[in-house]
Amino acid sequence: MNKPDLKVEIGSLVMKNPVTVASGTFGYGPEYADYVDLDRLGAVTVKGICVEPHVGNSTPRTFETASGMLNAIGLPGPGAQGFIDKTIPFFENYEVPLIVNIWGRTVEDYGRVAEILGAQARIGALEVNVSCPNVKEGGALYGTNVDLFRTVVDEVRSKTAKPIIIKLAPNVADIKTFARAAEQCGADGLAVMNSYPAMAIDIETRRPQLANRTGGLSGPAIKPIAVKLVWEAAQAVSIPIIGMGGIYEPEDAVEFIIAGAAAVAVGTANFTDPSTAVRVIDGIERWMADHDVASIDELRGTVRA
Amino acid sequence: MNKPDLKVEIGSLVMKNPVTVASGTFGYGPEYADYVDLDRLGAVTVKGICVEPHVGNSTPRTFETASGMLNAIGLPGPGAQGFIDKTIPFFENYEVPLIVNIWGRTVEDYGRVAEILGAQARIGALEVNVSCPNVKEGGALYGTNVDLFRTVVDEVRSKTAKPIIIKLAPNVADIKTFARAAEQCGADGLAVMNSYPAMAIDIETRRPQLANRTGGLSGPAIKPIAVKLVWEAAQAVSIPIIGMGGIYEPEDAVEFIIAGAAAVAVGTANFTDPSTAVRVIDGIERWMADHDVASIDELRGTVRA
Amino acid sequence: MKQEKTTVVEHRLFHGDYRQLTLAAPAIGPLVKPGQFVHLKIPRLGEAVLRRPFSIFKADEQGLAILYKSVGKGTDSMRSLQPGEPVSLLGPLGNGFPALGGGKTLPVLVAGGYGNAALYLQAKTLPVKGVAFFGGRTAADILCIDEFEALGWDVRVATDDGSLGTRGLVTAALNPWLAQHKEQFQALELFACGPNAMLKAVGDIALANRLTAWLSMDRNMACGVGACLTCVIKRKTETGWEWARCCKDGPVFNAKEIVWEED
Amino acid sequence: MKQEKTTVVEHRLFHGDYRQLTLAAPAIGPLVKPGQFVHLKIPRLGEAVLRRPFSIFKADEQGLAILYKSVGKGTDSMRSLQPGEPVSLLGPLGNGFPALGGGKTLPVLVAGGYGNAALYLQAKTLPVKGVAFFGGRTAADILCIDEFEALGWDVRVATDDGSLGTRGLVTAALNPWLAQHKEQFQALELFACGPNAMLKAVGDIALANRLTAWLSMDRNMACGVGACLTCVIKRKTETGWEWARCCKDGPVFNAKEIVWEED
Ligand SMILES: Cc1cc2nc3c(=O)[nH]c(=O)nc-3n(C[C@H](O)[C@H](O)[C@H](O)COP(=O)(O)OP(=O)(O)OC[C@H]3O[C@@H](n4cnc5c(N)ncnc54)[C@H](O)[C@@H]3O)c2cc1C
Ligand SMILES: Cc1cc2nc3c(=O)[nH]c(=O)nc-3n(C[C@H](O)[C@H](O)[C@H](O)COP(=O)(O)OP(=O)(O)OC[C@H]3O[C@@H](n4cnc5c(N)ncnc54)[C@H](O)[C@@H]3O)c2cc1C
Ligand SMILES: Cc1cc2nc3c(=O)[nH]c(=O)nc-3n(C[C@H](O)[C@H](O)[C@H](O)COP(=O)(O)O)c2cc1C
Ligand SMILES: Cc1cc2nc3c(=O)[nH]c(=O)nc-3n(C[C@H](O)[C@H](O)[C@H](O)COP(=O)(O)O)c2cc1C
Ligand code: FES
Ligand code: FES
Repeated sequence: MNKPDLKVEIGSLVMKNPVTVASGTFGYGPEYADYVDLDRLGAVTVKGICVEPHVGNSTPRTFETASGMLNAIGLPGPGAQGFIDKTIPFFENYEVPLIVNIWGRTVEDYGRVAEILGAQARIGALEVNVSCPNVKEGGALYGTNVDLFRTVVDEVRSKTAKPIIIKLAPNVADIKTFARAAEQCGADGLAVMNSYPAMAIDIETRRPQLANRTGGLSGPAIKPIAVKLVWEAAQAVSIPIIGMGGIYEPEDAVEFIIAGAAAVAVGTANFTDPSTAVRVIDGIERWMADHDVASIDELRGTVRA
Repeated sequence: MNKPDLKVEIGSLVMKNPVTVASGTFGYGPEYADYVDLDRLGAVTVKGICVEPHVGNSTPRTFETASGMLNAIGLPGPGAQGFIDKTIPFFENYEVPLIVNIWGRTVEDYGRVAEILGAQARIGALEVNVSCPNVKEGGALYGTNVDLFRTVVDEVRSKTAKPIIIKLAPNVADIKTFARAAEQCGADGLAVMNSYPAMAIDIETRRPQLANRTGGLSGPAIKPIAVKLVWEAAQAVSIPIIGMGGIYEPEDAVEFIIAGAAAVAVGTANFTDPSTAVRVIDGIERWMADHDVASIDELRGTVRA
Repeated sequence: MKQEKTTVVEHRLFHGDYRQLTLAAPAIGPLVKPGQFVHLKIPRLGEAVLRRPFSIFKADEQGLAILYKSVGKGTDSMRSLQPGEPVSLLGPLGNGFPALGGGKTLPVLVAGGYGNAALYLQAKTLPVKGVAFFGGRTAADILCIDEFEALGWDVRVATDDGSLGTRGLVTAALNPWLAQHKEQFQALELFACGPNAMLKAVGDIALANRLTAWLSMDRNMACGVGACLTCVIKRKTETGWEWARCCKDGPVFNAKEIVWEED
Repeated sequence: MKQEKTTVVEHRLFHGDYRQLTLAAPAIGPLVKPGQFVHLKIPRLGEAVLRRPFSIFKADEQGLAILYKSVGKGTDSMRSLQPGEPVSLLGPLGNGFPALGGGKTLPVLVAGGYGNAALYLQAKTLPVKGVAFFGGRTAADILCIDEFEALGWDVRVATDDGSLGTRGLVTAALNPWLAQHKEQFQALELFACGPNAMLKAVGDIALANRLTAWLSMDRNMACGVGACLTCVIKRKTETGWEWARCCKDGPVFNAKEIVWEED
């Protein structure tokens, strides 16, 4: 058969294939440029940015666990203007769409960073992190209280015409409520899931393994949780979902798409093997060809459940 | 130093050491009796029982995942009377305390099974499963809606004087709310955590890997989630907590106790290595001796966080 | 049933895709009955929480041997097992095959895939040797012909591609033979192990002809000892059906007890 | 920096608890600068998502070698690596040691543990050979004395138990020597790698005496390439401090830049 069509659209954002990288696992872009041809990716999603520069948490910031890892980086970053000055120029040399993950301490913060970054032509979409388990302020709360959640999405929506992708918190009893709320508030897409609130303790020192005490669990360990959340969210909304959580192989990505995701993000796997994202893209294309699947739409949400 | 004291009490239930087995991973007791000296255990916790016999889900019922597994057994069982007839006599030959995990489709169900089993002298405590991810009726709902949750705990409490241990659902935004509610309703202890709602899909058939579509994730993969939930719950209540989730080594058990658990349960590890529970008991004792810890109370909740 | 830390004695290619793994298992070996299996913890597969079940091919005072084929991550990583390496086993597990029934004088074995291994001890133990029907895709899939003939069995083979014996499914060899032995049906008793479709076919034939057939079933397992209720199979009761555990109540079931599921 | 699928050429006990792993790495080998490291994916450790960083001991056109010690599950399972096995590497990573500063004529190396390996290429590359101070718990911990002497370095050893050289920390050997060479301080430049406490001591001495000291720091790493911000170290700025990434901006830092944390 002829080449399958891997194109995916999230609002006005056009990805030539459904694979991006998970925010925070790929830096700001340049860090992996030696290892990955960025223009092969459907999009590059960069580390979370807020209005002002932020220092993040003390160390240790990550800890390895069974088939996964904990992270509590705490969203350090150069702030909106710093990002524009340091990173946008780098991307002028590439064609790959740029998704910027944003967060705020207050609802106003979310609006301001969305407004500032939304005005940047080079940025293709904003991914709104309402579910960072690792910052004291706001962070997780916005992701688990549906009223606060709506205020954030409304505020961001009102401040930019760029596609906005809302990154949902996994630690809720019913993710459908949040998925629907985001759609109703005008979100162009959803990202599922963020790392899961977790903890590890050094039994000798009796101190948490992370300076922040708790952190987010990511990697293959959480994949079955992520697949279920994507499957549930996809039944609740019609806007596209970027599925993520432990994707290491093309088959993992296909599983997320069959569950209902329109696109996927490779996160922790970048640390294990920087070539994962490109390997996943090639593997999805091969799998689709082998299975006579002409387009992602034809595959998306086809789980017989 | 002299032998550390491993004794733990949950209401009137006295465990000579803090290690039990997780409900559903150890059958009704006899299945592992060839491999494990049951009287070495702090307690034996058996598979979930409801009032009437129940057939459970179709197959496949389990699926292996990265450092974990999914299960959707669906709580098949002989019913309260069947359990009394078939299993109680077996335990007359042992001294080990018996914890029976109970569940119901309705609030009344919970009350009735508590009443029937609570009247059994051989039973040391009832573990109330308000968080089974795998039964259509009630199940999870009672565990994630705090009002329904209270009605169940109240009902069970009103029907038996036996110690009741409430097994909390992990998929909530704030486990403290449920921990406090259980304590206020007169629970003698908590069990944290149940397996986490999850899913896996066979990409060739596009069918879920479990007949029930979704199931509960257990094993080392979820340990960091469980440790965090135990740590949070322990800060909210003073009643003892049985911590579980991926315990394979004595050090895992010590980590849960330092996080705030009074006792621990070995679950999925029984499948990997039936000798785990006994190995964990011996290891905890050795660790306490090596670290001059005289009692579990002295260790419990000592995390410097 | 015991948990034993065994040691790899020998690990070699056996035939076709199958490898033979021989383990020093002085505790488990002597207890083995035909048709039982062991639950094996695969070393160096840290991310796998579950053991893997394997039929016992041969067993003696010193230990036991299994035949296995790589079909996934566990059996793939088993291929790197080296002599001297420790391997944790649970076993012997399951009910195993029954002895030859009263008045039965002509045992018939039907096997495919690892079923040939699962039936070997039964073939060896049965007081009279009868006819053994082996099926497979192609010649390379047919295991243990020599071993069974050496025990005095009349081995009949069928392969899908006709590369050995009759062309077609094992039933293509079994049915004509049965047709010729109608008068001996009273004396016949079938013992079968192999792919699900083969077992169902044998079961149907047995029922249709009122023959006694013992089928060793294959279900995904977690605990392997009857505790988790993963491996259940529908078994007929007076009133309807009940769940039976393949690992504990089986893996061998009387064909007339089994309620076959669709797919 | 490259990702390369390398092959184990040799794997042997080196000295004391340390093993030497030699890898065929034609892509990475030729690019190596002294003080850089590789990020190694440990084979057959399926449950580990993170690579492990190791300083490059030796490197050439064909590949490179590392020295490692078992301290946990990753380095434990590295011990089973066999010649011919594939090993995925990222490298060469980090900034590495600078060349000898202008006007500096007396390089001084201070090393402990794997630091001896991390400093070897620097010792080889420096245009003039000076004095190398090695510290460790006991004689068995002191690596590469012969290698450094063969390069023309004056090696001074200190061990906590006095089993080799001066009894005490490496500073017990370094301090008196410095006291005798005050007049040459202008010409001195220090390069150090080893346990954190040793690096801090060397850093303090350098600051107190206005000496230039380059310290190769060890921080837990995830990505190893500057992307995840796991390995950050506080670095002085005019206004206060900023986070510097040990994997990318380091691992080698000028002692006067480092803000030492408590504990
Ligand atoms: C009673 C019994 C006896 C068996 N005897 C043999 C034998 O002698 N030789 C042989 O080669 N195989 C035998 N099998 C099948 C063997 O257990 C599977 O091939 C093996 O578990 C596959 O594991 P994997 O990790 O390679 O495959 P994966 O598909 O990666 O395994 C993933 C999960 O599925 C389970 N699984 C996959 N296929 C099967 C299967 N067919 N049966 C049961 N569980 C499965 C695994 O145990 C594991 O939990 C037997 C199975 C049973 C139930
Ligand atoms: C720049 C650099 C160079 C190094 N060079 C060498 C070398 O040449 N030889 C050598 O033996 N060791 C070296 N180390 C230390 C080595 O990386 C650790 O010993 C190793 O990661 C331990 O892994 P593990 O799985 O055995 O230990 P575990 O404690 O089981 O590892 C668990 C986690 O902690 C991390 N970790 C544990 N200890 C360290 C440590 N000291 N530094 C960084 N991460 C750690 C691991 O990477 C892993 O993510 C170096 C470290 C760094 C940062
Ligand atoms: C080190 C690290 C840093 C992360 N930083 C962010 C972040 O800044 N913003 C965000 O929304 N998610 C962040 N995440 C979450 C990931 O984007 C992703 O949602 C999660 O890791 C699950 O995917 P994975 O299992 O493939 O890693 C981070 C994850 C890791 C491991
Ligand atoms: C096969 C299986 C069956 C289970 N059945 C029950 C059950 O009947 N009732 C219950 O409360 N929990 C049940 N659980 C959950 C466990 O008791 C435990 O809470 C969970 O598995 C986490 O512990 P682990 O990671 O050590 O397995 C079951 C778990 C498994 C794996
Ligand atoms: S595998 Fe657990 S009951 Fe059969
Ligand atoms: S390890 Fe990721 S930035 Fe250094």
